[in-house]
Formats: sequence, C-alpha cells, structure tokens
Amino acid sequence: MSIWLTQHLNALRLALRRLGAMPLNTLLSLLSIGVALALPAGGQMLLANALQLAGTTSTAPQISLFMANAADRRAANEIENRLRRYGGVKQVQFMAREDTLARMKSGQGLREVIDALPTNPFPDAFVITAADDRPEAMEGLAAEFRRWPKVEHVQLDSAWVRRLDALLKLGRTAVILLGVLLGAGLIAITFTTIRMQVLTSRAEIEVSQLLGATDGFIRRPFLYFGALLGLGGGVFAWVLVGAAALWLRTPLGDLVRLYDLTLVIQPLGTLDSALLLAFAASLGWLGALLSLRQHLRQP
Amino acid sequence: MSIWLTQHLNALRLALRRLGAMPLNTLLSLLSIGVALALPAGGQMLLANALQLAGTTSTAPQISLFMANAADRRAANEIENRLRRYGGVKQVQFMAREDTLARMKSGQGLREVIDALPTNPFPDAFVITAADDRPEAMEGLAAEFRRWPKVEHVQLDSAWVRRLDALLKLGRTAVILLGVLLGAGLIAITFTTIRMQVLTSRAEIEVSQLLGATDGFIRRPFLYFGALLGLGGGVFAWVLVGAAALWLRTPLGDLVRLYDLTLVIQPLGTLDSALLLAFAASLGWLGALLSLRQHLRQP
Amino acid sequence: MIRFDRVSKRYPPGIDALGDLSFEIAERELAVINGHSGAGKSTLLKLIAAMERPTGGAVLVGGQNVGSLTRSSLPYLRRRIGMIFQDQKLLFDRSAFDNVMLPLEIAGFPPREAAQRVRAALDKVGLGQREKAMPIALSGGEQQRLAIARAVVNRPSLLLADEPTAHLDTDTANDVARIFMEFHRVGVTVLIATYANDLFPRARRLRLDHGKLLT
Amino acid sequence: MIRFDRVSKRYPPGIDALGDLSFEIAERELAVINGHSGAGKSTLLKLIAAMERPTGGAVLVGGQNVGSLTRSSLPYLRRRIGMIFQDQKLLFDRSAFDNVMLPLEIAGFPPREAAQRVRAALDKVGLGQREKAMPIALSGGEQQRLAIARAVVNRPSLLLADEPTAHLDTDTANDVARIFMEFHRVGVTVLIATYANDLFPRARRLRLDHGKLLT
Ligand SMILES: Nc1ncnc2c1ncn2[C@@H]1O[C@H](COP(=O)(O)OP(=O)(O)OP(=O)(O)O)[C@@H](O)[C@H]1O
Ligand SMILES: Nc1ncnc2c1ncn2[C@@H]1O[C@H](COP(=O)(O)OP(=O)(O)OP(=O)(O)O)[C@@H](O)[C@H]1O
Ligand SMILES: [Mg+2]
Ligand SMILES: [Mg+2]
Repeated sequence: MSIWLTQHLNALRLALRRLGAMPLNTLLSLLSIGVALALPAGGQMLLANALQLAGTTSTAPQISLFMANAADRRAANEIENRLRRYGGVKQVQFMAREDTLARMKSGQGLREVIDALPTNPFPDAFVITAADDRPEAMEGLAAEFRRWPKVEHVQLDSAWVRRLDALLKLGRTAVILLGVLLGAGLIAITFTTIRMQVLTSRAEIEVSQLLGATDGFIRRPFLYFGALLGLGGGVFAWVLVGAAALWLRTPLGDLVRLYDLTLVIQPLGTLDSALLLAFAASLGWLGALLSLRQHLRQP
Repeated sequence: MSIWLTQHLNALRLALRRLGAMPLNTLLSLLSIGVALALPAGGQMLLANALQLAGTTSTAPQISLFMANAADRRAANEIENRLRRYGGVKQVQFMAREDTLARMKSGQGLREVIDALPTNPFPDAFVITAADDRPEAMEGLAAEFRRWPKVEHVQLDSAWVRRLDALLKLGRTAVILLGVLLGAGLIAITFTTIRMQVLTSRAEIEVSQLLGATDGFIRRPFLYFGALLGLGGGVFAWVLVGAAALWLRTPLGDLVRLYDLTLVIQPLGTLDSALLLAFAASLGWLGALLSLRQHLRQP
Repeated sequence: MIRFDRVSKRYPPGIDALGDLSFEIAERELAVINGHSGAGKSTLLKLIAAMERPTGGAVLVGGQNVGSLTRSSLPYLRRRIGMIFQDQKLLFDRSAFDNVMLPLEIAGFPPREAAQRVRAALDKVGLGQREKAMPIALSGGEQQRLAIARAVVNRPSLLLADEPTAHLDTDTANDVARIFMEFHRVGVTVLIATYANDLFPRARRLRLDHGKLLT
Repeated sequence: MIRFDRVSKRYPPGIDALGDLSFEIAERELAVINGHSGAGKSTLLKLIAAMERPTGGAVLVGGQNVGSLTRSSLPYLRRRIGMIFQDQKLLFDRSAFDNVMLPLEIAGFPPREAAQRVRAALDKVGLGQREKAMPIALSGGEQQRLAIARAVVNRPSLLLADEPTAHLDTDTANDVARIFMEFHRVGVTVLIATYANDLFPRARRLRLDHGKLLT
C-alpha cells in the first residue's frame, strides 16, 4: 500500500519534472490545447446564454385568426372556448375589435383615416401560440381553424417560422461542422504534444523495460503527464472563455437591448466548468495512453 | 552551383524521409495545423461571401421624408431637386401619394377603409439613401431636411441603423477574439509539431555540428520539413474549407432566399487560396527557424 | 541455471549470428565468453535476457523457456537479472543516483532502504562522490562503472555483463573484476563477454567464433 | 600543429579535469595519451576540437587559438579534424553508408566521388558488406569500426581518437592500429587516447594523471 503510494508519487513527481524541464514546450502545449478547448467551450457558453435568452422571451411563432366582420361577440366567445379546448393550442390571446381600433388610431397618420370611417373596419381576432411550432404542425392547425364557422381568415406567421427554421438548421450545421473540426483538431493537438514527450523519452522507456518495468510502471508518469497537461489546457481554456464572456458582455448587451431584451452574459457554470476540466484531463490521459500503445508494443 | 543544388536536394530528400518515417505523427500534425488554419480561412470565406451579398442588395439604412398633406406636386418637385443637389445624399426615390394609395389598397383588409375615405390620406414621400451611413451622419441629414419648407415629417430608420451598428460591432469583436485566439493557437501548434521533430533529431544536430556542419547546413532540412508540413496543413485546411462551403451551400442558400436574396456560396478564390498556402508554408518555415534557434545556440 | 539447446539466431537480412549452440551454465558458476568482434557474444547475452528471441532451439533460464515467455511475465525475469549493456544505456536526463535508483524503483523497494543500497553500490564502483552528477558529466570509464552499479544494486541472482571493462584502465578494470568475483563468491551466477581474458583467470571459458562454440 | 599553453579546465561544480597543462605535438607526429579513468584524456581531446573551452591558458591548433574561435569559423576547424568519440555518436536512423557519407555531405563533396570514398573507407574497416545495415544491427565492435570509417573518410589532416579499440578484440584492434599508422605515414597528425599502450609501440607517449602530465 505504501509502496503503491510511493510509486504514484514518484510518477507524479517525474511528470511534474518533465513539464518543468521544458517550460517553453509546456507553455506552447498548454496554449494549443487551451485554444482548441476554448472554442467549443465558448460555443457552449454562448449557446447556454442564447437558450436562457430564448426562455425569457416568447419568440415562438404565432397564428393570427380573424373573425368575419359580421360575427358578433358570442361567436367570438365560442371560438375562444373551442380554441382553449383544442389540443395543439398552447396559448390564446383575444384581441377585441374595439381595442384594435383604438390601437390603430394611436398609430401614426391613421387617426384621420379611421375617424372618417362610418364603422369599425377591424374584426375580432385571436393570436394563437401552438404547442408544436414545427411548420407542418402549424400549417395543420391553420387549416383546421379555417374550417371553423365565422372565421374569415387565418394567417400563419409562416415566413417567420421558415426563417427561424432555416436559421436553426444553419446553426446546427455550423455547430456540427465546428464540433467535428475542433474535436479532430483537439485530439490531434493533444496527441502530438504527448507523443513529443513520449518520443523524447524513448530511451527511458527502453531502459525501464530492460530493467524489468511492467507496462503499468512505464505508463504511469506519462499518464500523469498527459492528464496534467490536459488539465492545464482546460484551466487555460476556462480563463479564455471567461475573458471572452467579459469582453463580449457590452456589445452583446447592446445588441439584444435593441430587440427589447436584456442579456447579461454568464460565464460557464460550475457544472460546465467541472465538465470542461474533467474532459480536458481525460483527453490528455487518453492521449498519453494511445501514444504509449505503439511504443510499448515493441519488445 | 551544382553542389548548392545537391545540398538543397539532399535537404529536401531528408525532410521528406522524416515526414515519411513517422506517418502517424505527420498525419496528426497535418490535422492539427489544417484545423487551426481552416477556422480563420473559413471565416475569411464567409466574410467574403457576406460582403458579396451585401454588394448585391441595398441594405443601406434609409431616410423617409414625408411632404405636408397640403403640399402640391410643385413643392415636391422642388424638394426633389434640392435633395438631388444635396451633398450627403446618394440616391432619392420619389413616392407619389397616388402610388402609395394604390399600394395601400392592395394591402390586406385596408381596401374598404381607404375606399371609404373622402380624400387621399397619404402625402407625397421620398426615400433617401445617404452617402455616409453612420448613424451620426444620418441624424445630421434628417435634422437638415426637417428644416426644409413643406416637409411634414422626416423619419430615420434609426432602429435599423443602430441594430446594424451593434451587430457589426459584435461581429468585429468576435472576429478579433477568434483571430487572436486562433493566431496564438496556430503558432503554438506549428511550433510544437516542429519542435517535436527537432527534439527527436537532437543527436543528428549535435553530430553534424561536431563533424563541421554550418548552421545553414543543419537548418536546411528542418526548414524544408517545416515548410512542407505547413504547406500540407494549408492544403488540408483548403480542402476543409471547400468541403464546408459545399456543406453550407444548401442551408445558407435556403436562409438568404427567405430574405429575397440569392447566395451561392463560393469557395476561397485563387488569391485567397494562394495566400493561405503561402502563409501556411511560411509559418512552418518560421516555426522551424525559431525552434532551431535555441538548439543551435548551444556549443 | 542457463541452458542453450541447439540455439540459432538469424537476424532479418539473413545474418547468422549464432548457429546450433548448445551449452549449460550451472548455478553459481562464473563464465567468460570470448570471441572476435561480431562473433555473437552480445547476441548470446541478449537471448538470455529475452531482448532477442532465438530463431531455432530453446534458451532456458532457471528452467523457464525464455523464448516463449509472455509479454507480461518478461519483467519478472528481467528483475532477477542484472545486466550491463555494451552501449551502457544510461539515462542522460537523470543523475547518477537516479540512474542506479531506477531498478529499485521498478521493483518497488521502500525509498529509505533503496537510497542506502544505491549509495552502497555507487561507493563500490568508486562513484560515491559523484551521485549528483549527470551521466554527461562523467568520463567514459565513470559511465561504465555507473552502469555496473545499476546492474548490481538489485542483488540479482544472475549477472550478465557485456564488455564491462571496455572503457577502463587496467587498475580500474581489476577493481571491477574484483566486484564480479565477489558476487560470484556469494552465489550469483556471472556471465561476462569480454576480450580481456586475463582479468578472470579462474573462470570457465566459452569461445565463440562466427556464432559457433569452439571447444 | 597542436600546442597547449598552461591549459586548465574546470567543470561547473568545481571539478578540475585538467590543470596547468603545457605540451606540443608537431605536425605529422603520432602520439598516444594514457592515464587512468577520469584522468582527463577525453577532456584534452575535446579542447582540441573546441567541444569544450579551456577555463585557463590557450589551446592552439595550426596556430589558431581554438578557445577564441567565433561560432561561424568553428565548422571549418572541425572539417580539418577527424574525430572518433568515446561514445561513438553514430546516427541510429541512418544506414552505415549514410553515417559515413555525412562528413562528405557537410563538406559539400560531389555525390559520385563521395560515394566512392565512403565505400573505400567502409572496406578499410571491414564493413564493406554491411553498408546498408543500420547501426543498431551492428555489433559493438562493428559500430566502433563504423565510427572510425566516418572519422577518416574526409582525409583529415588531424586525427583524434578516443579509445578507438575499446570494443575490439586483439586482432581487430591490430587492424585498426594499422589504419592509424597508415594515416600517420602519409602525413596525418594522429593523437590517440587509449589504455592499450602495446598497440602503438613506436608512438610518443603522454601520461595523464588527475589532469596533470607525468614526465
Ligand atoms: N561535462 C562535465 N561536467 C563535469 N565534470 C566532467 C565533465 N566531463 C568530464 N568531467 C569530469 O572530468 C574528469 C575528467 O574527465 P575525462 O572524460 O576527461 O576523463 P577520461 O580521462 O577521458 O576518463 P575515461 O578513461 O574514463 O574516459 C572526470 O572526473 C569527469 O567526471
Ligand atoms: N539487430 C541486428 N540485426 C542484424 N544483424 C545483427 C543485429 N545485431 C547483431 N547483428 C549481427 O550479428 C553478428 C553478431 O553480433 P553481436 O553483437 O552478437 O557480436 P559481438 O560478438 O557482440 O561483437 P562485438 O564484440 O563487436 O560487440 C554481427 O555480425 C552483427 O552485425
Ligand atoms: Mg557485442
Ligand atoms: Mg574518456
């Protein structure tokens, strides 16, 4: 037990000494790994913030339903009840024709026009939020509503929906693209760095084998080395992402304020941070393991 | 001359042999460098396409100028002449009140309203594009126009302008951030890769020095090695960017079509491609040069 | 202790280093291998330590067929063998002390006892004062003695030495020979490949010539 | 050709390898340096090839003060010297042929002529058949001979050899000694550090003891 601990401490000490022996290399490696990790981590941060933003604002696409001009309030109430009971409907907002008229009058340059009218030209209307906001589902709902009595016109905010859909599709494609690219790059960078260490330690591996070292003994300091390097890179990435969050806070806040939203960008949460560091350390560990594979295969 | 050529050919041969001797390392290095290069190169491609898109569509912010309701066509003509002669104005579009009325009538649900009106409620109007579309310049123009006779109202599309401005600011910040990050990462990765080669060739450097090799002789194969590796990484990045362009073509095209634009995303142009490859090769070359510096300083 | 049974070793491009070799070395025996450069002395030692595998025949060490050992049992064979390599195989990024410490670390010795043993081994080869030196700062002969200290620090039951006195002057070579004799006396089997046949006058002598045993 | 003028060399932690050494070796002379392990033989040779700088006094080679050579003129000194290192310093990722080719490549020889010279040098040390072998596939003595071939292939005017026969049996050592004598005969200055003093009976003898010259 004590020997087990001694051997691990020795391996850790050796790993630290190796990191310290070539400070420039270590620094460059940390930089490479850190940058490679910072990009997906930063993306994750932005995504988390965007989701939070989406949660505070109702950006869901809507359906507008206009009653026939001749329909009276009772007909409207019936439709409202029917809407509220209807399965795919999430939220219904009634807009009385009087309110619409008042709102229109306050609009620029329309007051005289409207005052000149003998009767209220606006119908009662509903704004409906669907439970399922995929375009097909919305189209289905709209088609259903059109068949209802005294309903003059159902308008789907379909351009909006289609834009959102295209944007999401694009975003997803970009995220996949970046993820694949950076994932491959990250693995390559980590491996390259650790392979460098393994290559410069070829003599040590060979001699240790000849002196009767087990594979585990030889691997241990390299695994510590890789894990430490990965962890260091993870910390560096964490700092980078935090700095980016601070830097982006003002321009991003300015931007969303123009859309009547508020966003104070949050750095990575505790869980995400812990995941980042764990992932980084595991990656380094795995890189060391794989790099050693081929070297240990030799006699 | 012949010896000079021989020595260069030898160095090139040696560099190629080293690349071939550790194919996995070479591949990983190419991958690292390629990915690190692909991101800024991809950003450049998207930027170039965005600029091209911006060129084909008039997304410039505009000023709307409404004549007084009482003003007649002569007054409007005067204002038009004045606008066309005015310094900061780039383009003027006249919108006759009759045309506006006709357009409004064709709009949904307004026909009856408008038909009910005794007179045309819409004034003559101009849509003005400014030469200088910074918000302050636009505000200045609008203020000027407001002082002109028979002008009832000048409306600045200022929300639009401020949004664009905020977006651009954000984009610029993000680009700076990414550029700094990836620049540092790219340099670190390239150096790490080449330092690995230098480290594994320490014996060779030492022996060559002891046998009377000049620094130039020792450096040469490493410079070729670095340049080849960089070039390879550049080619890889070029392919990645091209593939991304193909992949993004459909979703991006779908997206901009919804804004009544067409965009067929173009891969990197010849000049950009050449720049990318030259930059990649130089970076590898420089990495080799700097990596060797400290090794050659030793006796 | 060691038995070669019609052992042959052919290296890849068709180089016959050893051919049809049979001999036996008893436990606690001291034997010297002589032979010209390229006769196969190093190859013979490498076969015993399983650094190479025979292409024909069987090499037995302590009854075990070394050529058919699995990868995972190899380390335990090697821990019982102290080996001095012709090219020394020192680690140039560790001090003399740490180089000699390595076999004990590998075997999992308690650090305190290990340090004592390392100092004793260094003293034995006359490097007690240089324990902090890096191998690059040692002369050729000092490096050779360091390699010897590393081979004996673990008190192995079998000692294989490939040209252990190649870089030593006559006096130092005699000191080293005395060290080997001491190990032999306390029961260690010792096998030495060397040109300096006058160093071990009472040892059993194996003469190799182009991979064959002369008798 | 070589003049040591009150040369001393102290290595960093305060180790005096050479102290107040003065001697001269004439052009075309053959000299042997003897001395115990750690006496300073290798240090002496390293000072001549400017691999180390003296901490006191001056080392002159062909009239040039080697200790004050600039970095950029160092290569040209070394091209005139053929050196056999105690630790051989072969490149293990190049074939025997390429190892011997290296000094000629460095000096910028036309490839055709260089290849002929390389083959001649390999033949001279008995490795003509092994030119394609990697050094790892050579026995210790063969590696030593390869190092000798590399040192002489450039036909240097000064030959420095550090234990060139350490890994050679008596016959091969005699062959090597003959090669050095040949070079000496055609006018090369030869300086050899070795324990085997009977190999060069007619050579001038310098005896080092703890960094001092015995006379
Ligand atoms: N780089 C160095 N740093 C510190 N001490 C050194 C260094 N090189 C040599 N020494 C010491 O200087 C002394 C002389 O070394 P040198 O290599 O010249 O001896 P040598 O005569 O060649 O011995 P050997 O026959 O064993 O090779 C030795 O005690 C050695 O430990
Ligand atoms: N890995 C290898 N691949 C190919 N040939 C080899 C290899 N190792 C040794 N040889 C050859 O096998 C023969 C015997 O080599 P070995 O090293 O056993 O000789 P040795 O008796 O130790 O010689 P020396 O005294 O010079 O060290 C030599 O001709 C050598 O070139
Ligand atoms: Mg041998
Ligand atoms: Mg020496």
